[in-house]
Formats: sequence, C-alpha cells, structure tokens
Amino acid sequence: MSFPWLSVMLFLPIAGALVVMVLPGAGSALHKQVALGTSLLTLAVGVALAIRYDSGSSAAYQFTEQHEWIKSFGAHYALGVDGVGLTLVMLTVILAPVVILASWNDAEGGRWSPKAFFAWMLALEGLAVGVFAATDVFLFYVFFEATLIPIYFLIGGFGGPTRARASVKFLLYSLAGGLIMLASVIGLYVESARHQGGRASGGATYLVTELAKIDFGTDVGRWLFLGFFVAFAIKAPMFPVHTWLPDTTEAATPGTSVMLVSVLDKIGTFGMLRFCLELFPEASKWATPAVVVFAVISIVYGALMAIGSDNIPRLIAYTSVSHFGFIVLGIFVMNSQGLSGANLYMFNHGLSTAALFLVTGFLISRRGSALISDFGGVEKVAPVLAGIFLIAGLSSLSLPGLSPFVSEFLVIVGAFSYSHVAAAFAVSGIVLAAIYILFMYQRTMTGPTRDEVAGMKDLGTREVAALAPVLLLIVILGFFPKPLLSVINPSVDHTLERVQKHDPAPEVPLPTSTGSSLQEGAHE
Amino acid sequence: MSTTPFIILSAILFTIGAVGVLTRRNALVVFMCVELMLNASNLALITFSRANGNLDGQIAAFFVMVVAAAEVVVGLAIIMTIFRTRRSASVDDASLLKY
Amino acid sequence: MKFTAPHIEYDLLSPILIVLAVAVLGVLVEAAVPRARRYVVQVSLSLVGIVAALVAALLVMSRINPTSDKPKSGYLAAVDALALDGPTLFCWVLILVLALLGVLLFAERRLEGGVTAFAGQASALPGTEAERQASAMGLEHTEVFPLMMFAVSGMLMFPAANDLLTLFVALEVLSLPLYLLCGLARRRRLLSQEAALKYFMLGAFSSGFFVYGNALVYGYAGSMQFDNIAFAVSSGSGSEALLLGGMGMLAVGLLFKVGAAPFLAWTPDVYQGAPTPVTAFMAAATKVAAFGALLRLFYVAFGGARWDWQPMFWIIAIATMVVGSVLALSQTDVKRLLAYSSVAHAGFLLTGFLGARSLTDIAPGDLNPVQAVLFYVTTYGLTTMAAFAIVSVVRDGAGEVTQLSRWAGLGKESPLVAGSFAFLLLGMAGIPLTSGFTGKWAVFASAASAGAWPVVIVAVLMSAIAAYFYVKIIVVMFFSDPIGDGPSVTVPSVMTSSVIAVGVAATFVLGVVPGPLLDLLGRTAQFIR
Amino acid sequence: MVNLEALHELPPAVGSAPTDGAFSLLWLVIALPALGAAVLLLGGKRTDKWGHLLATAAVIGSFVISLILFFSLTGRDSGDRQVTQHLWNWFTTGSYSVNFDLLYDQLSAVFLLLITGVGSLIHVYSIGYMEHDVRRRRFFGYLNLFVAAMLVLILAADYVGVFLGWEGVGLASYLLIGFWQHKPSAAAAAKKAFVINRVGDIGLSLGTALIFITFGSTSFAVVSAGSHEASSGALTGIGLLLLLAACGKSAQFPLQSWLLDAMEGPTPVSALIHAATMVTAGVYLIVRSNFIFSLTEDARTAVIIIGCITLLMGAVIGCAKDDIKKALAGSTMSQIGYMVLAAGLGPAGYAFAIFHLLTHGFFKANMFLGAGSVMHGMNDDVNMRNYGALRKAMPITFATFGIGYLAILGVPPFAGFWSKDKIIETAFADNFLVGLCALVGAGVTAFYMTRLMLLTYFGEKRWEKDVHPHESPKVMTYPLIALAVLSAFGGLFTLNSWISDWLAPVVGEHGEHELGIPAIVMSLIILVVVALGVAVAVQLVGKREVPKVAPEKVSVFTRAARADLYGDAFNDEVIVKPGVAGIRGLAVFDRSVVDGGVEGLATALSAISGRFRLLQNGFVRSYALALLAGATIVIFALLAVNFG
Repeated sequence: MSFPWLSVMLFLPIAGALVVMVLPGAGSALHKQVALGTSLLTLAVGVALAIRYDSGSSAAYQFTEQHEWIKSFGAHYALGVDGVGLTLVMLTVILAPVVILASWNDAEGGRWSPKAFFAWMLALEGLAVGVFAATDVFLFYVFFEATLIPIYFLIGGFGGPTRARASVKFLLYSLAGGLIMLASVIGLYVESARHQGGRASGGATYLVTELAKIDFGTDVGRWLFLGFFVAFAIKAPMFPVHTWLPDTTEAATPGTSVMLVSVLDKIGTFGMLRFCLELFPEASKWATPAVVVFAVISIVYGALMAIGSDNIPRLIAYTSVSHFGFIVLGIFVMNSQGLSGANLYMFNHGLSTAALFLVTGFLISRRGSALISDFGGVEKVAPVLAGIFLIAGLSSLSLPGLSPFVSEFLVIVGAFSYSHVAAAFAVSGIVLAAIYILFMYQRTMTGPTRDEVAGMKDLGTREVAALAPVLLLIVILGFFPKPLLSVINPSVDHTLERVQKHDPAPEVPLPTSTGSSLQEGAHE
Repeated sequence: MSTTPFIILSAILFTIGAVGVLTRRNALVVFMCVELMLNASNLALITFSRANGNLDGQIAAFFVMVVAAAEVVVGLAIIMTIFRTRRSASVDDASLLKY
Repeated sequence: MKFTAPHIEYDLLSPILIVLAVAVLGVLVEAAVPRARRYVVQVSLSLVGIVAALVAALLVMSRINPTSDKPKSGYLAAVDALALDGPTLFCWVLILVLALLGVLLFAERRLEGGVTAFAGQASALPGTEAERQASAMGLEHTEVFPLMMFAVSGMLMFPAANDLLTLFVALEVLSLPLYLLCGLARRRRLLSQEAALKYFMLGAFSSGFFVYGNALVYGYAGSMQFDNIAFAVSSGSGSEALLLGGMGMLAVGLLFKVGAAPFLAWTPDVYQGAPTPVTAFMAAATKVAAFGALLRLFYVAFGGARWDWQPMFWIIAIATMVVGSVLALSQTDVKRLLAYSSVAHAGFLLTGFLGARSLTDIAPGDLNPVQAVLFYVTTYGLTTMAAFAIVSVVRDGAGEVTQLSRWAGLGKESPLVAGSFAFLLLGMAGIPLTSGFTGKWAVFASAASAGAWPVVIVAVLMSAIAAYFYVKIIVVMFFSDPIGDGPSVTVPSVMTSSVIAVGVAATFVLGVVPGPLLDLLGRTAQFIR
Repeated sequence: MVNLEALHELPPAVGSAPTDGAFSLLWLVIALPALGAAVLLLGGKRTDKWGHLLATAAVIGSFVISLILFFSLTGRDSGDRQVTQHLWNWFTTGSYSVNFDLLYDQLSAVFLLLITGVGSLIHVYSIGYMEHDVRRRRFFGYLNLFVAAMLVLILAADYVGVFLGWEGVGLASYLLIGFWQHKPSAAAAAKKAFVINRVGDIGLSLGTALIFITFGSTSFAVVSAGSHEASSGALTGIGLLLLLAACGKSAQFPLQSWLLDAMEGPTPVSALIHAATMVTAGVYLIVRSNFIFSLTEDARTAVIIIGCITLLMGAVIGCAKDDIKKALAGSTMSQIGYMVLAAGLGPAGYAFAIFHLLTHGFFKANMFLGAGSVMHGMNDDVNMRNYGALRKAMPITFATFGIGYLAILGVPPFAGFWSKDKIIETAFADNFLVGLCALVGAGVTAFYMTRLMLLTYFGEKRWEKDVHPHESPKVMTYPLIALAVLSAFGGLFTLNSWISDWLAPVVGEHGEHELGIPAIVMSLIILVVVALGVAVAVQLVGKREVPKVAPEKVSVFTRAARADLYGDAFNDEVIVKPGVAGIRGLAVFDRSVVDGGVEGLATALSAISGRFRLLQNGFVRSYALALLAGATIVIFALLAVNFG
C-alpha cells in the first residue's frame, strides 16, 4: 500500500474547508490566506503526482487505492488515474488557487460571510478531484452528485440578482440527469450481480475494471448507455439540454463560473469517455451517428447564440456549449486524432475559459454591468486588461500558437476522417468563434472611450498574478503540448482498443524511408 | 347445510355498514356503521369457523368484540370533545384541515 | 373439554412486557402521584422502561447471534402467535430507539415556556375561561406518556405477529392511543381535535376492512396461522376468490397505516393537525411497524401467491410515489409538505417491497428486499423524526410557524437549525453522502433485481420531482429575504436538541458508512416460517 | 482525372537534408523578431524610448542572416539546395505526428529576402512615419510579431506549421489594421479582415485534414513524395480547399472585400502587409503546393478563373477610387490576381508568379510608402481630389513613386515589365481567353495608375487651406529610394531566366510553352495596350478640371466600381442581414422552445399539483369514499388479474 496520493489531494482541500469554516470571524484576510494556502498545497501534491506518473506503464490506472466500502452494494472506495483522469485532476488543482486568488474580494456583499465562499470553493475542489479519480462507478456517482451541493450554494449565496432561480435551475437539471443515471447505475448492479458467476468474490461489484469485463448484451447495454449518456449530456452541456448553463453563469460570480464550466462540466465529457465508451463500447458505436449530429448542432448552435447575446457571461456560456460540442465530437468519432484532441481540448478549454471568465469578471465588476453594450473604448484606459482579454479571447477562438488550437485542429482532423460532412459543419465553428470573440472585443474595448468607463482602473497586481499562470500555460502548451499528449495518448490507445476501432489507413501508404523528420517525431 | 347464505348476509351487512359510513353525517351514526362492519366480519368468522370445524374463528370473533368495545371508548371520547367544542356531531363540520 | 395453559416465553417477550408494564404503571401514576410531580415521574418512568426494553430486545437479538455468518433464524413464541426472527428484532430495536426519541420530544417543555406541547386540559373547551385557567395553572396531560407506551407495545407486537388475529389486535393497540394523542395539542386545538376525529373515523373504517379480510382468509385457509395460510396457498386448496378478496382487504388495512395511495387521504390532515411531537413519533414509528407487518404478511403468508399480488403492488407503489411527489409540489405548509413527502417515501418503500422474489433467486452476496426495506425505513424514520423536531422549534408568538413563506431568511436567523434542516432535506431528496441516497439505492436496486424496471424508472423520475420541493424549502430558508419579522428559533432544551442531533448524525453516518447496518440486515433479514 | 502530361514529368519532391553550418542559424531568423515583439509587448512603458530601434534592429538582423543563408545556399549545387531544420515535435497522436520543422529551399530563400528586406526598409520608414504616435512602441511590437509570423509561414515544413504562420500574420494584420482603435471604422475593418480570413481558414484546416487523410502526414516531404499516388479526387479536393484559403489571405474573389477596408491601418502596414508580403501568402501556398496542383487540372482551372476575375475586379475598382490608398489597394488585388493566374498555369507559371510577386513587392511597397509620404505632407488627407501638383512640393517622393509607376505599368526595363510580360505570354500560350483578360487588365492598370499620378502630382493645386506639403524626413525617403532602385532593376532576376532555373528544383521545370507569335511581338502588343490606357487616362483626367467632390452623375459602371463592385453590399444582403435575423430568431427559439419546454414542464406539474390538491377537500366522508373506492379497485384488480 503506497502513499495515498489521490486521497490526500481529495481530503486536503476538504479539511482546509473545515478549517476555514471553524476559524472565527466572518472572513478576514486569514480565511482567504488559509484557503489559498490549502489550494496551493494541493497543487504542490498534484505536481508531485504528475511527476511520478509513469506514462509508459501498461497499468490501466496508477496511484490506485482500493478499499471495500459498502459490501452489499458492491461499492468500493477505489481511486486511480489514467492519462485523462490525471490531466483533469491537474486542471482542477491548477485552477483552484487561481480562482481563489482572483475571487479575493468577490465574496464581499454576498449573502453570507466570505469565509463560506472559500470553504465551499475548497470543498468543491476536493470533490472534483474525487470525481476524476474515482474508479468505482458508485463512488463516481456519489462524488458526481456531491459536487452539486457546493456549487449550488456558491451560486445561490454569492451570485447576482437572479441567483436563487439560477441555482435551483442548475441543481434540478443536474439532479434530473443524475437520477436518470442512477437508474443505469442500479442497472449495472443488477447486471454485475447476474454475471458474478465467474468472479471469486461473491456479490456484485462496481469496480470499472471488473465491469468492463462484463458483456451486457446489446439491449441492456444500450439502455444503460443511454442512462449514463443523458446525464453526461446535461452536464456537458449539449444542445438541447444546455439552457441551464447561460442562466447560471449569468448569475454566478466569475470564480464560481470558472469552477463550474472549466472543471465540473468536464465531468460530462470525462464520463462519456470513462463510462460510456469504456463500459458500453457496442452501444457507444450504435449511438455514434446520433451523438455526432447533436455535437455538431451544439457547435454551431452555441456559436450562433454566443454571437447573439449581449450579456458577457451568457456569451461565454454559449461559447462553451460550442466547445463542448467539439469535445463530444472528438470523443465519438473514435479515432486517435479525435480522442486525443478531445482530451486535450478538455484541459485547454478549461484554461481558456477560465481566463476569459476571470478577465471579463474583473471588467464587469469595475463597470457594474455585464452588458457588452455598456462598454466601449476600454482599451484606452485599461490596456493591460484589454490585452489579456484579447489573448483569452484568441485562445477561445483557438488561434494557432495558443493551446486550444492543437486540440481543435486534431478534433477537426479526426472528425474529417469520420465524416467529411460533420467536419465541414464543425469547422464553420471557427469562423463563428472569430465573430463572437472579436465582436465582443470590438464593442467593449475599441472605439471612443465611453464616460462610464473613463475612470476605470487597469488590472492590479493580484489580478494579473491570478491570470498570469493561466495565460503562460496557454502559450506554452500551444507550442509544446507534448507533456499532456504523452500521458493522454496511452489512455486513448486503450480506449480505441476497448471500442475495437483502428485509425483508417491513409490513401497513400506512409513512406518508411522518406520524411525522416516524421520518424524523429514519432520516436520522441 | 351450506355456509354461502351466511357469507352473503355478512357481505350485505358489511356493505350496508360501509355505505352508511359514507352517507351519514352524524359522527355517532357513522361510528355505528363501522361497528356494523365489524359485526359483519364476526358473522363471517363464525360461519367459517363452523365450516372449517375449528374454534379459531369464534375466538377471533370474541377478540373483535373486545377491540370494538375499546374502539367505542376511544371513539366516543374524541367525538365528545368535538361535539362540545362545535356544538354539533356532524363530521362535515370538521373540515378545517384541507388541500 | 380441557384447556392446557399456553406456554409463554417471558424472556423472549420481555421487551413487549416491559413496555406494557410501564404503560400500566403510568396509568397508576396518574391516579396516585400528585399532579406537580407527575411529569417527572412519568418521563423518567417511560425513559427507564424504554431503555430497559431496548436492552431486553438487544439481549433477545444477541441470542440469534446476528454477528455470526450463519445466524439462527429465530424463535416462535407465545404458542406461535409471535415470530421473533431477524426482521422482528430489528424492528423492535428501531421502534424502541424511535420511541426513546419520541419520549424526549413529548417531554420537551422549554418551547412552550415550561409546559409540554399537550393540552392543559383536553376537556376544557378551546377559547374558554376553563382553558385559560388550565394553561394559567400550567396544567398538562401527562397521560400522553402511558398512551404512547401502549402504542409502542402495539408497534412491537405488529411486526412480530405470526397470525392474523394477533396482527389485528396489535393494529388496534397501536392505533387507538395514537388517535387520542392526535387530539391533545395545546395550541390550534380545533385542528388537533379534527385531526383526531378524521384519523379515528378512517382508521376504524379501514380496520373494518382488515377484519373482514381476516375472516375471508380464515375461510380460505381454515387457520389464522401464517404458516398454515402459506401451506394452503401453496397447495392451492380452497376458493381463490376468498383468498384474493381477503388478501385485498388485509392489504387495505395495512396500506392505510402506511399511508399509501389511494388510502393516504388522512395523512396530510392528521400530520398537520396533530401536535408536532406526536406527528414525529407517528410518522417514524408507525411506518416501521406497518412495513414490518406488511413484509411478514405478504412474504410469509402470501409469499406463494406472489404472482397474484405483485401487479397490484406495482400500481400502488407507482400511484403512491406520483401522488406524494406531485401533490407536495404545491404545498405551502411545512408539516403538510413533510406529510406528502412521507407519502412519497412510502411509495419508495413499496418499491423496495416489490423486490420480492423466490429465495433461490437471491444469491448469498445479493441485496434482499427485506434488508433493503428495513434499511430504508431506518434511514427514513430517523431523518423524519429530526425534521419534525426542527419544525417544532421554529416558532413565533402564536406557537409553531408552519407556513413555508414565513421560513424565509431562516438561514441568516439561525444558520445551525436551518443548516441541519437543509441537510435533512437533502437526505430526503436522496443526495449522496446522506442516508437518503443509500436507502433509495437499496430499495431501487431491490426492485430492479426483481425486474420491476417500470417502477424503478417512475421512482427515479419522482425523486427528481421530489427534489424540487425539498430544494424549494432550502431556497426559501437561505436565498430569500425574510418577510416582515421572520420567525425566530426558540432554543429548545437538551431533549429536542439531542433528537435533532441524533437524526442529523444518523443521516450522515448511514450515508457514509451504511455497510455495517446493511451487512447486519443482510445476515438476519430472513423470516422464520 | 490526373493530367497526363504532368505524369510524365512528376513534380519534384521536397527533400530534407538536415541543417549544418550556416543553416543551423535558420531558427534565429524567426527568433529575432519574435523576441523583439515579446520584449516590446510585455516590456510595457519601460521600452518606449528605444523600442522602435530594437524592433528595427531585430528585423535587420534577420535580414543579414537571410543574406548569409542565401549565399551559402547559392554556394551549394542546385541538387541539394533544400535543408530542413528540425526544432521539436509539436504533437503526435496515433500515427500522426507534426513537427516544428523549418524548410529552407530556393523558394523560401527568395521569400526570406523579400520579407526581411522590405520589412527592414519599412521598419526604418515607420520610425519617421509613426514618430508622433504615442503608441509607437506597440506599433513596432506588432510589426515584429508580423515579421516573425510571416517567416514561420514561409519556413514551415508542414502544412500545420504554415497554418500557424498563416493565422499569426492574420492576427498581426488584425492588430495593425485596428491600430488606431479609437476609430470605430478601423476596429470594424480589423474585425472584418480577420473574420473573412477565417472563412479562408476553413479551406486551410479542411485542406490540411484532407491531406492527412490522404497521405497520413502533413509534412511537405511526405506529401510531395506521395502526391502522384493519390487519387485525382483527393488532389482536386485538396487543391480547391487550399485555393479557398488563398482567396482569403490574398483577397481574391469572392473573399476580396476586406482588403480595401484594411487601408484603415497606418500606411507602412498597408505597404508591408497588404501589398508586399502577407497578401501574397496565398500565392506562396499555391506555389508551395505545386506537387498537388501540378497533378490536378481541375483545381488549376479554378485557380486561373479566380485569378482572372480578381485581376479585372481589382483594376476596375482601382479606376474609381479617389482615396489614394484604396486605389493602390485595388491595384494590389489586381496584381495578385496576376500572380494567382500565373500560379494556376502550373509548372509553366509558378516561377513567374513568384517573380511577379517579388517585383510587385518592390514597386507596390515603394508606391504605398510614397503615398504615405504624400499623406504625411498633406496632414493625413487621403483624398486625391485634394492633391495635385505635388511633384514640386515633394520631389523625392515623386521621383520614387514615378519609378514605381513605370514598373507597374510594365514599361521596359523596369521590373514590372519582365514579370508581367512573362505572365501574359504564358497566359496566352495556355488559353487565348485567359491571355486576353491579362492583357485587358494591363490596359486598365495603365489607366488607373496614370489617373492616380495625374491627380496626385500633376495638374494644379487643389489643397485644403493650411496644408503645406513638404518633403518627408530622410528616415522616410531613404527607404523610398532603396525600393525605387529595386523597382527599377528588379528585372535583373530574370536575366537568362535565372529565377526560373533557381526555382526549378522546387516547382519543376517550366515546360516550354510555344506562343503563336514571337515573344517580342507579344511585348509590343502589350506595350500598345498599356499606352492606350495611359492615353485614355490623360484624356479623361489630365485634360480636364478635376472637381473637388466626386461627381454624382456618373455611369453605372463608375458607380459600381466606387461601390467595390458591390462586394460588401452582396455580403450584407446575402450573409450579414439574414444572419442577424436568423440569430435573433434562434435566441427566441432558445428561450421559448428549448428552455421554455423544460420550464413549461415544471409549471405544468405545479399546475396539475395545484388542481389535484383540491381533491383533499377536508371532508372525512369523501376520504372514506376514496378509501372504499381504493379498496374496491384493489380487490377487483386482484380478482381481474386471476380470473380475467
């Protein structure tokens, strides 16, 4: 039993949350420092974890921990990460301190004391780590639902005027999805109990590794798949179950939105990979055409809605709908370009959206309005803010040289080899992206400076400090995504193996001797 | 001799009781109708006890009577309090709790 | 003809006997002890009695050593009238625990400023001089304690009953005292009396059906013993019509107690009108007893006729869940809302009850329906108890505040109370890391294992709807601002507080480490035949 | 189907000898300006004082390196004049791997010189031109960024690498067009440019995808090696997609409309990006992909058609503009049309396309800077109707501009003559109609350029008051002179067809095209047409009084030309307006249908609930009724199940 890395990353923030909660006072600097410290400590553990991760190993999961939890349910406390899990865990622990630092003063004027805000934030971080690290379906489900509570109180407690409604809408949407998934989770139990014959330990089990061995048969598999997929589609969110997202981001604080969109929504796409494809390969292939259609619709629809919206957080929410369309597309075209692209996309979208939400958050809090039409000519008074805004925006429209490009390009390539038509529609997203980002930038930042923003202060040190690491990552990973891909690729291969798909061979067979550079690349 | 007529009678009594509960307003009458239902059951019990040739049914009947008596005690107490506060024994008057 | 004195296993029946003895003593106390000291005597008497009964119950349980892998199936006592097996003993322990908490709620005196929540003088007319004097003199009905003890004894007998007659007697013994208790509220006495009347009328009516069902089944099987009935059913002798008719009528009687559709009409009115401590006790303990009995009757006696009654219960379960969840949506009174939610929970319990399948289909490791239902009823009982306890502490000048809208801003007023209530609500909604989730999982899984997929789907959808009104309460408490001067939380004495604490703790613990309890049930939840 | 004559002589493959010696400096060419940009943009105010110098130094630095590289390349024998520098592996998934490789061969060498050379001159020029702008440092940062990106574009050895540079220059152009952000028109123009370029990028990304599907890689080496094995369908598809990309970047029909608005940017930007370098990237892409285009007749035909249309459109638009920069922009469109046309002619034309690209780079940059210097003297007034008789006021500008004028007209021996003639000849050789377009284009070019000259430098003063034209400072005129020299002698490149031979290893031997008539006659015909154009211009413009405001009563053609041949109008009517309407509708749909559906469900439920709770009417007898009914149903259900 080696050192329980993941458990530490899971419980450290939660412990921190309790500490913040019991500390006296209503949210002095001390609370914030403790919160920041905890998240940084978690990040440190995460970095150590990432360094120790062996991308070469053939094991399905690493840093595994497994203890029997509820015998009669076949539930285990089982943690472990593969490439995908690792990247998302890292995303979580990277963004948490950023968000805490960025939201330093956002919690004032909230409904409750700021310390509640930071406590919930930390709790959320811990639970999110749990979701991505769980290798037991039951445990995953538990975390999946548990994450709703902190975010629910974060929205309802610290958001804008419509927060109460938004929080309820968010919770009910997610709960509905979750409960549909519960039906499938229970179905898994029944099935695994039925197929327990071969297993030595009597009774059902929820371990992904064990469940993956079961052949559910066509119909059962498809029903169970649907249960999971619907939940994840709501979470992601995909058209037509996306409407909760804009309402939520409109009401929530930027920090909350970041945790929600950049981290929690990834559970949806992560789940599709980890559970839909892993457990129900046959059903996944059966559903692919429909899913691809919905993904493409989401891409275009989200982008169009983004162009149409005047409220900045809503706009960003819709862009995410579009981006999640890309991710889902990449996952379900089921070839190594698409899958790697999608995995990479999850991480990169996390970064770029975080940057966008935070910087616009600063902008909005300065002006006291979230309407694009209330701004104009900000660039003149706040050049740094404008510059960062532009970079974040460009990363969101996946400009080459910034990290999202590689992922989006790979997804498009993957989609193209799945279906030319799908790719053709999807690629229209890149034009629309240019429109919604630059339109927003043009109307807020350029033109004559409006009086309302004339006195606006440029970003302060804290704010820049919060954003700098994210932007740095965006640029570095834009040119050198290898660290991520090297951990992602093995799990992609595993998935492909699982769904028994092979990349289509190129029309012209690859030359073996020519293109030495290519060979070099492959060997690195 | 056949038991059927007795069963049918008991069924009729039971139905009368049930319908009485539904149709009568006066709490006491309603209550009597319930008693009627219980006694219909007693009749059935005794009949079957006779048919089956064991005493369980008859013993049961005694128990039912006892229980019925106990019920009367409790019931009348409750009805009394209601009557004293409302000056009426109509069950329809007690309809504050609704929806 | 000569009678042989029946042999009674006093040691095995000690829990019931103790409780009964305490009840009788309680009556004597009323007669003998001067009014000033009755409260103390009664409370301590009942507490001691219940604890003693609890210990006795645990001792009995230890005799079938449940911790071992292959526990004894149990004993038949009092000439086979009572079956003391795993389920019975578990119900006993659970009921006694709930009763203990109930006594604590009954005995709460600080909320009403030095008197209990029960009428000073039930005979005094509401709003008259007599009543004012009664309350001025600080009178209070300490008879509630013996009454409760009687009810508890009935509840102990109910799940243990091994023949129809015992079942009937137990039913009445547990019901009659409750009818009275419902009418003894100190405030809003008109409502309270009305609740009592309705409960009594409908209860009597339903017991009429029960007895008649009794008669019919007796006619069919020629005996009231469950095992004989089971034998008759399996051998298929006798007229089906009698069996089915009887089965239906017995079901009516039991489902009435459970509060399942379409026999739930009394639930909201009675829960709302009754004194909150009584509601709490009733809602929690009655369900335990009733489901214990329901399981035994239909699994042991009518197990062979499963294919006859399962379809009916499918419909009833679905109807109950739908009615409970949907009607709760538009409720504006907390107690009433909780009543409807308890109906919904009855529906979920019935879902688990549908997991009935022949023992050969249940592999050793598997979840069996009895285990699932008993686990759920445990979680539900403790959570509900605490929830109603919290309702009883939110008050203003005129007593408890039960309009939902008046709870606005409670989260700011007293975060602790509101927080624990929110937690309990999340538990009822079935959010993971609360007992509500593990319980739901258990009953759904049990139903699914028996192939009752349509019911499971409905159950899932209804839980989603149910979540809506639980969340609505949380929104009111935390995210909306108080209207006028919001309600204040009267700090209760240690008694109510401890009830709340226990409930919250149980909700959390059973949500995080349900394993031990489930395993215990898994080993012992076998009916003796 | 694959064109047969191409199969005989397969296009040359891109080899990849690893770098050594001087060539290992290759990466530095990009790194210097990139570093400069980074320092200037991140450094903030601190770098205000010396920023522009650093930037200029950086570009000159990479120019020097380019020269070294160029000569060491000429040092080699024409066989192995292709070197690849492998920097690092960008990303690898499955069998697909993309590297940061730099390909330095004859083609990129030429471009390297053009970009760094002209780039340096324009940097120097800008020092003077932007002197009074408070954000000059930022301007130079953007310029450096552009140079770096452009170098990536032409040095990349992989289509994805090209994509990187492609978008990089797009970004730089966006930033520079919108440099004066406080001007809404500028911001709008910048956005328009970027968005329309993105439309082109659809072509590039899908093209790259298709290339990957077809060849399993996107590196020039692999693709060029395998291209002749690919199916003609795939090749045509790739060709057309790449053409779409080229249209976007090079402002070719139908994606031309952004270029004219792009003139909102500072003049040096127009000179560097929107005349000399970036806009020619499309031509580069086509020529670089010769191993694709040579094998697909259909795609090439499309290229030729696009080229013809654009060269005429541009020319016509150029005729009607009074804004000196827009007139020049129209001319740029038209000239790039020539290049595209040439590139479309296949192996016969690649070399000339590149050649014309070079010369055009010289003389058009020269003229733009000239225009800039004029505006500098005229308080940034761009309306030629307010010019006139400037030849005395600013002689150097006039002289250099004049040389550029002669060059673009194609008057021997100036640079334009050599490049343009070759294209027109080849065009005639390929197809008479195409040749005719090219020829007419030449005539029109002569007309509008003459018009521009006359309006600006001749005739009498039409200056606004308090405008005192003066010659620009040396820092601006020296670059002009340099470029003028290049425009004059740029033709030398083609001395005994050096350029063709030089590029041959990359783009293939330029197949002998036999013309019906001897070349010299052809040249004469062209000259006659040009002379005609000049004459007409002199008649219509030179001999008449020039009205201060553009006359309203003009022919429908003029009006159309003034409206950029309704390019924007078309976009507005067909794309923008319907798009806006559609999005509005979609918003409603999202609110009322998608969201409304769910919310409706909730409200419906509460309504049902509100209705049915009334059944709980409080009367105990109705409860009893319910109970009885229930009981009856239960019992009958039971009986029904078994006896039914």
